[in-house]
Amino acid sequence: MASTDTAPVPVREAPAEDAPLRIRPAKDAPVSTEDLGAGLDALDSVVVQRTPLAQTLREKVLPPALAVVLVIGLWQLAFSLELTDTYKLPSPAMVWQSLADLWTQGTLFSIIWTSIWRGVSGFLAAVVIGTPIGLLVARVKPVRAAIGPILSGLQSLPSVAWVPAAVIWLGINDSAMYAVILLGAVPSIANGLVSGVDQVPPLFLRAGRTMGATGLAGARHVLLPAALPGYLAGLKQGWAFSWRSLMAAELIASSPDLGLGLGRYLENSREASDMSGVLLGIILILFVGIAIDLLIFSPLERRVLRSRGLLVANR
Amino acid sequence: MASTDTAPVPVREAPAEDAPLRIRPAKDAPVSTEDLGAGLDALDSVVVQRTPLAQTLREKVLPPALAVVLVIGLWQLAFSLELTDTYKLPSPAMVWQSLADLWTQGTLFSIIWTSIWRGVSGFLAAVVIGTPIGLLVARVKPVRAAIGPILSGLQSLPSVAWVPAAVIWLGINDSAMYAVILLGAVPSIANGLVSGVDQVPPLFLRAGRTMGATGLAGARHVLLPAALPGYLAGLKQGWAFSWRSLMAAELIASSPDLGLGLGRYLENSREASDMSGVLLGIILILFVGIAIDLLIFSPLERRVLRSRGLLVANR
Amino acid sequence: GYGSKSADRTDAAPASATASGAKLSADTVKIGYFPNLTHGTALVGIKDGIFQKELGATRIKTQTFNAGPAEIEALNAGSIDLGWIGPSPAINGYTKSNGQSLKIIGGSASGGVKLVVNPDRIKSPDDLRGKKIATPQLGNTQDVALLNYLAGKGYKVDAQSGAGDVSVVRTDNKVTPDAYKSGSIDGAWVPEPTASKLVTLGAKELLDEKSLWPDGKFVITNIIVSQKFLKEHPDVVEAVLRGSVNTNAFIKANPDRAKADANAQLKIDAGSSLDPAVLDPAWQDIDFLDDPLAGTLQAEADHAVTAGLLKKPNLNGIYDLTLLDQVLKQQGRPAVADAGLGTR
Amino acid sequence: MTPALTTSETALGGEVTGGAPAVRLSHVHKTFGRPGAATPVLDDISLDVAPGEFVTLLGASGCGKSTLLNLVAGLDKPTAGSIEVPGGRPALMFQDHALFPWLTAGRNIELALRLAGVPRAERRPEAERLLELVRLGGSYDKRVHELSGGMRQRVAMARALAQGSRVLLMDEPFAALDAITRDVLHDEITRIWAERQLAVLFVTHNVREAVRLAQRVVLLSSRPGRVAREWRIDLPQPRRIEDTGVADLSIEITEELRGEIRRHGKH
Amino acid sequence: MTPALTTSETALGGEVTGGAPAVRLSHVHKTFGRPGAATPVLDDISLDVAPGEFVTLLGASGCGKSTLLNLVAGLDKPTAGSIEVPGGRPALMFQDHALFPWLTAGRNIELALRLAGVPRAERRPEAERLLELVRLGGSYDKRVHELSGGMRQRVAMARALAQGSRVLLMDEPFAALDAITRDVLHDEITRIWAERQLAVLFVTHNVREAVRLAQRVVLLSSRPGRVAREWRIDLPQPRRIEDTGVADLSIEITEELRGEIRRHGKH
Ligand SMILES: Nc1ncnc2c1ncn2[C@@H]1O[C@H](COP(=O)(O)OP(=O)(O)OP(=O)(O)O)[C@@H](O)[C@H]1O
Ligand SMILES: Nc1ncnc2c1ncn2[C@@H]1O[C@H](COP(=O)(O)OP(=O)(O)OP(=O)(O)O)[C@@H](O)[C@H]1O
Ligand SMILES: [Mg+2]
Ligand SMILES: [Mg+2]
Repeated sequence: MASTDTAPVPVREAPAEDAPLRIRPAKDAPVSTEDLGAGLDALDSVVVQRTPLAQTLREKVLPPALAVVLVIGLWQLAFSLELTDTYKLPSPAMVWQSLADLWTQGTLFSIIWTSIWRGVSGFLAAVVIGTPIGLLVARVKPVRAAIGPILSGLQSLPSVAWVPAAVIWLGINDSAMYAVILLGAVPSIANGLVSGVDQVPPLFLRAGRTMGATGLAGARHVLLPAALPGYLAGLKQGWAFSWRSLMAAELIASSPDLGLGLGRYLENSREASDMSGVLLGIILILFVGIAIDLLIFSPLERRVLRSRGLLVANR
Repeated sequence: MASTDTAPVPVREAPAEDAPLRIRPAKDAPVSTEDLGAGLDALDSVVVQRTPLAQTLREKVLPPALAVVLVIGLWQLAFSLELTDTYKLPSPAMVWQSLADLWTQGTLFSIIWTSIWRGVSGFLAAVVIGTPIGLLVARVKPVRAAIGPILSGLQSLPSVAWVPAAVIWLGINDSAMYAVILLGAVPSIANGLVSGVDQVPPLFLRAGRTMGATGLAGARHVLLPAALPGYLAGLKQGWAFSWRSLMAAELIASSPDLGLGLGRYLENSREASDMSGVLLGIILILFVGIAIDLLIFSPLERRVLRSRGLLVANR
Repeated sequence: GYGSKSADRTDAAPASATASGAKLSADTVKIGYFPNLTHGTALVGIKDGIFQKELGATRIKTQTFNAGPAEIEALNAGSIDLGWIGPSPAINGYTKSNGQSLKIIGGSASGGVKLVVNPDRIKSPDDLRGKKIATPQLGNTQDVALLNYLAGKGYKVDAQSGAGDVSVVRTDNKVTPDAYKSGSIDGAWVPEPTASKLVTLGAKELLDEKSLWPDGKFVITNIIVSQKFLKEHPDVVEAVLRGSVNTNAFIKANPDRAKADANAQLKIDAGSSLDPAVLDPAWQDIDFLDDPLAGTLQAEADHAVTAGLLKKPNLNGIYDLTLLDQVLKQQGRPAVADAGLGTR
Repeated sequence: MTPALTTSETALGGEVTGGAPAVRLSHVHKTFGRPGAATPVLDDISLDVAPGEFVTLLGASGCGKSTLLNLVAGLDKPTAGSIEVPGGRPALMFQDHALFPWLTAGRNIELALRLAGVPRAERRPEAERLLELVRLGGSYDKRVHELSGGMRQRVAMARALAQGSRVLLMDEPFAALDAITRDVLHDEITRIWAERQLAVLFVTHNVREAVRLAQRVVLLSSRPGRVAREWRIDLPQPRRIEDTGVADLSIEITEELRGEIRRHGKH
Repeated sequence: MTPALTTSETALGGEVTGGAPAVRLSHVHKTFGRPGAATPVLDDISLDVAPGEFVTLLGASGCGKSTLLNLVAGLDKPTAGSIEVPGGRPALMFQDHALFPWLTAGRNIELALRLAGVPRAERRPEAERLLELVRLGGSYDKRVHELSGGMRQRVAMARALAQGSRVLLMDEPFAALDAITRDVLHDEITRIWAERQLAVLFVTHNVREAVRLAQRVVLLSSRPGRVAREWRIDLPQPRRIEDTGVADLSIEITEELRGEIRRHGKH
């Protein structure tokens, strides 16, 4: 029999660093956060439990709260040490004062809302347009060859470049803003979907085909759900592009018709050399970005990943 | 035996739309590009062949060339039909003239090169910074809770928002530009890596762990390669962010020290209400974006996907 | 062939190339300005080497900006020492830093602001009701002037949002011609050369802001300096001021040559020069003078307060005209007024 | 439970003398790789499966059985030769289960039913009946990653059955099952095959299983894959895997297989 | 080739009376799911594997065999009870091969060698030797997606062997192999086990295979998984799968298994 002439397998000692394994129940093994190595290994228990409130607070709320406190602390410290002039770096209290001003003027929510409304509706439109484009580019070879690179090129074109064209063709109005948002977000969403589709294991597509999921049915039942994690990542980036493009679009002009959005508020503060207004603008934009992520994308992502069994052992 | 009491399986006719299958060799079956359904189904032969030059030309070069010719044709047509005033829409020839001007002035390459150099070096720095951040966020739970949403928030903060801060803190120089690029690209790259890591099948991580690939070795030998397709998609978006942020950064100021980049050229043309200059700027930026995609990201992506067997049946 | 016309680029920077003579207290002076006709003093003075002549071996580093806030930020960051700038960013920069960041040390230009309108839609100031008029930005000099003018004509406008009997659309000067072309605005209260550009697009001048001011003079461009630089290198500042005074004299004496030089410098700084149809009327409309017209600055600030765009600013000490007066005195000219806002 | 009588008069070599076959492979060649470094996998395979015929495919690991099924399912194209499946799209049960991880076990089956045109109201009960059939009643809501290896294979089998095709291709469907569960499923698949008059092409490494189920056993040689031999199994159904007839024939076929594999050396 | 004599004096119930075991599970419970909808999978499993002992694990599909191996490998944590593996990290061969698709077959093995601390120069020849061992010499440069199901399993086995651990956990390693290749690998695994004095915990559905290889066969019940019975196999090595001793014991164990599975109804 052939096997008898194979070379003998050398006996090797197990590497010395192998400490004896001693596995205890999950609850006895808190995740150490102290070093990167341990962190990278950190393994969840597969036991998915309805986590008690205290734990949720400790694990979900505490770290970001700590991060915020840390940043504000450092900022206050830099201010107190007078590292630089007040007009270059206002104190947290001064920024708070700017916020209070907006609050008492009653404009705070309308500023935020104006931008969010535009950003979200522009983003949704971009999803509706970008998804079929992405699907076509991903699956139809000549389309991919023809417009795939153009999509990537468009993505790297700054939104401000579109402003003159948008104004000339559409005027100073909401359509110009939406045009700028779409030109920013559509390529990003389409590209996200393309890369999601590219990563779909061919086995799923083959399985779908043998089940008769071809053409649009295949796209709907197999391709899109299979590409969902990558697509979601693309949507997240697409949202970032929408939001950033919106900020650029809001710089075009402020007019009574358009209302005052966050981007405009930032620009107005900048024009008034009002650093605390500028910082407040940055913080508000950041805040909206974080809120959208926490309220929409993170839960969505967690649901998708968890339902595929990707979440459990992965984090 | 238990099976006898299971319900009988109803006999069903195969659905009527099932045409008889008749499978012929690959070469007899050209891919139809005529309808979406067929396109979505288009299946490559698994036979990977060194494609002859003529075919490469036909499949790779022809479609984008056609797309370009089509766009220019439509543009010229719109111009010829005088759909709008010349100053709103200059003719292709006028844009060509602007290009020729840059050529004869000898500034064309320096303009492009200035931007590419900054964009690429900023992007590389962003990769070096963003990768470990992404790894930490993806794998260390408290870090994820603390800075994950902040990363997403940062990503949706427009680059122009950083410009005042960057200028005040760093002055008008290359560091301010790089700061703006990094703030734009690092979160995007880190987020791309995070979503790539999230999609890694846990089986690979478990296999890695049983082989002793833990901590940094695990990251290097298992996590990063497994997350590579998603990471690459993140890098591509990160490049788009770098490039766009650079364009914003170039608007800060112009000075002989900083050199004239594409963003500045675009802005100058815009300032001068020189529509052909604006269009030329857009086209050049697009051109660079497309070139980077075609020369760097596409081949990289194809290599990664092909080596995993993802490419073949997927397109 | 490639670069065959690049010759005009090499002789484009004589200013920095010919630095010679005695060095002042600083090796270099970093000057900021806009590549814009209202900054004509800087354009011409740099193009013709007039500043360089006064500075001797101290080299000039120039930096151009598109917007006032960016220039103020650069000044605060120490990226420029000295710059040409409009009155409203100067006021903002001064007041928002509680008087610590900058000083106005001289004037540069007056005039060059017009209300131009679409003649099909607006024939007289009475037609403004319900129309859209653009200004460059919320709370800047032209914005305040328009609001003040409209209030004077009895129109009611909410200063913050721009809504009211007349819609005030704040739009970047770069975008204004595009907006006009697309019909998004019916007119604009803008400085040159935007006003002249609009005229080439078919707009008509309805009003020259000069007509609203005593003597037809109001400040449009100042020279500012960072207080730190002023304290450390007064000799350099004085040299620049002398250059500015000489340049203004040169412009007055050779308007056509100066116009051509300014346009040439525009080509260098912004990559393109202005069309004669825009350049000629615009240039003619701007007065280059050394007087910062301090009285008009105060008046503009007061107008802004009236419009509700500014809390009563404390402009005391915004001017430091000692060096300018010294230069003028050397040339046998009278000192300029600081309207009580000078350094005590 | 009576076995369906096959109507095929298949002779050795797979020629059908009367009636249209359910699957016909004529002189199929399949080569992977670039022209320079090509690996021929299948070499001149001609094989017919008659309607209602149960054929099992045996062969060494890596000889090309899965490749053959992929070709019949239309997932790959042959390098030469032609394949005809007049009855329409065959159902294929993959070697790697290929369940969709974004659906639960039950929903995976329902998707197949939906794509086969089953009305919405019937899908859920039908899916539950199929799960019951593979002894997974109650696992409707389980996610794929919550199933054991053998459970996944059984869900995949239920999904293949849900497609209602006339031709059923199965790639080692019972490899991960314990002997007892496998026996049960043998009975079920035999019953369904007879009831629905299916044409089945069934890959296995278990020679007894092949003999237990099939009307015809086809042995593929390896490197390149050719039809090495065929056996008609005339044992009466219902058979049991422990039957002596099954055992005897298995020993004969195993001997042949052993020779086939030995001939090709140690690879 | 002489069989290694095991030093364990394992009695039924898995108690070791002398010497440290290579693997010790004490009262291990494992439950999946949320407290409300919990599925108990393993229930009070106590099992020792002595150094150099070859134990096979039998049980119905879905009874918790893979779960048990995962626990021993440290990939999951038990809900209660403790697991000790004093000899360090065990090598685990997964049921789903788990090869890295971004590496070739050979490189997959080399990665295991590298992580086990083998010097660079020795890796390539060693990987080739291991591929040769699983009858895949010449497949060094093949990508995972270019391998057949059985070939993947064999590469996975080579990778597990490359880790050089003292404890080897194998989850249905030969399920996708034809009988002949399997026989060859039985011989190889027996040889390596004896040579390296490995402790092996081996899951299979093939009762004959279990008896052919093991010194002890452990039968798990299902729902929840408990140790139902154990058999010491005292047949002399080298055994053959066709040996009558093996066959007889297999029939006995299959009977038991059948009873075990029947007891738990049709699920
Ligand atoms: N995509 C591919 N590229 C290159 N070679 C391939 C590819 N797919 C399969 N092969 C090769 O074709 C041969 C047959 O593979 P196939 O999967 O059909 O074997 P099999 O008979 O199903 O084996 P097993 O019983 O192990 O599943 C193998 O040698 C394999 O390496
Ligand atoms: N992650 C999980 N979440 C919930 N249930 C799970 C999970 N993993 C396994 N199970 C359940 O645990 C039981 C045992 O699974 P396991 O994979 O250990 O079975 P097995 O004995 O290996 O079966 P097979 O022989 O089919 O591979 C199954 O009922 C399965 O549904
Ligand atoms: Mg196979
Ligand atoms: Mg298992």
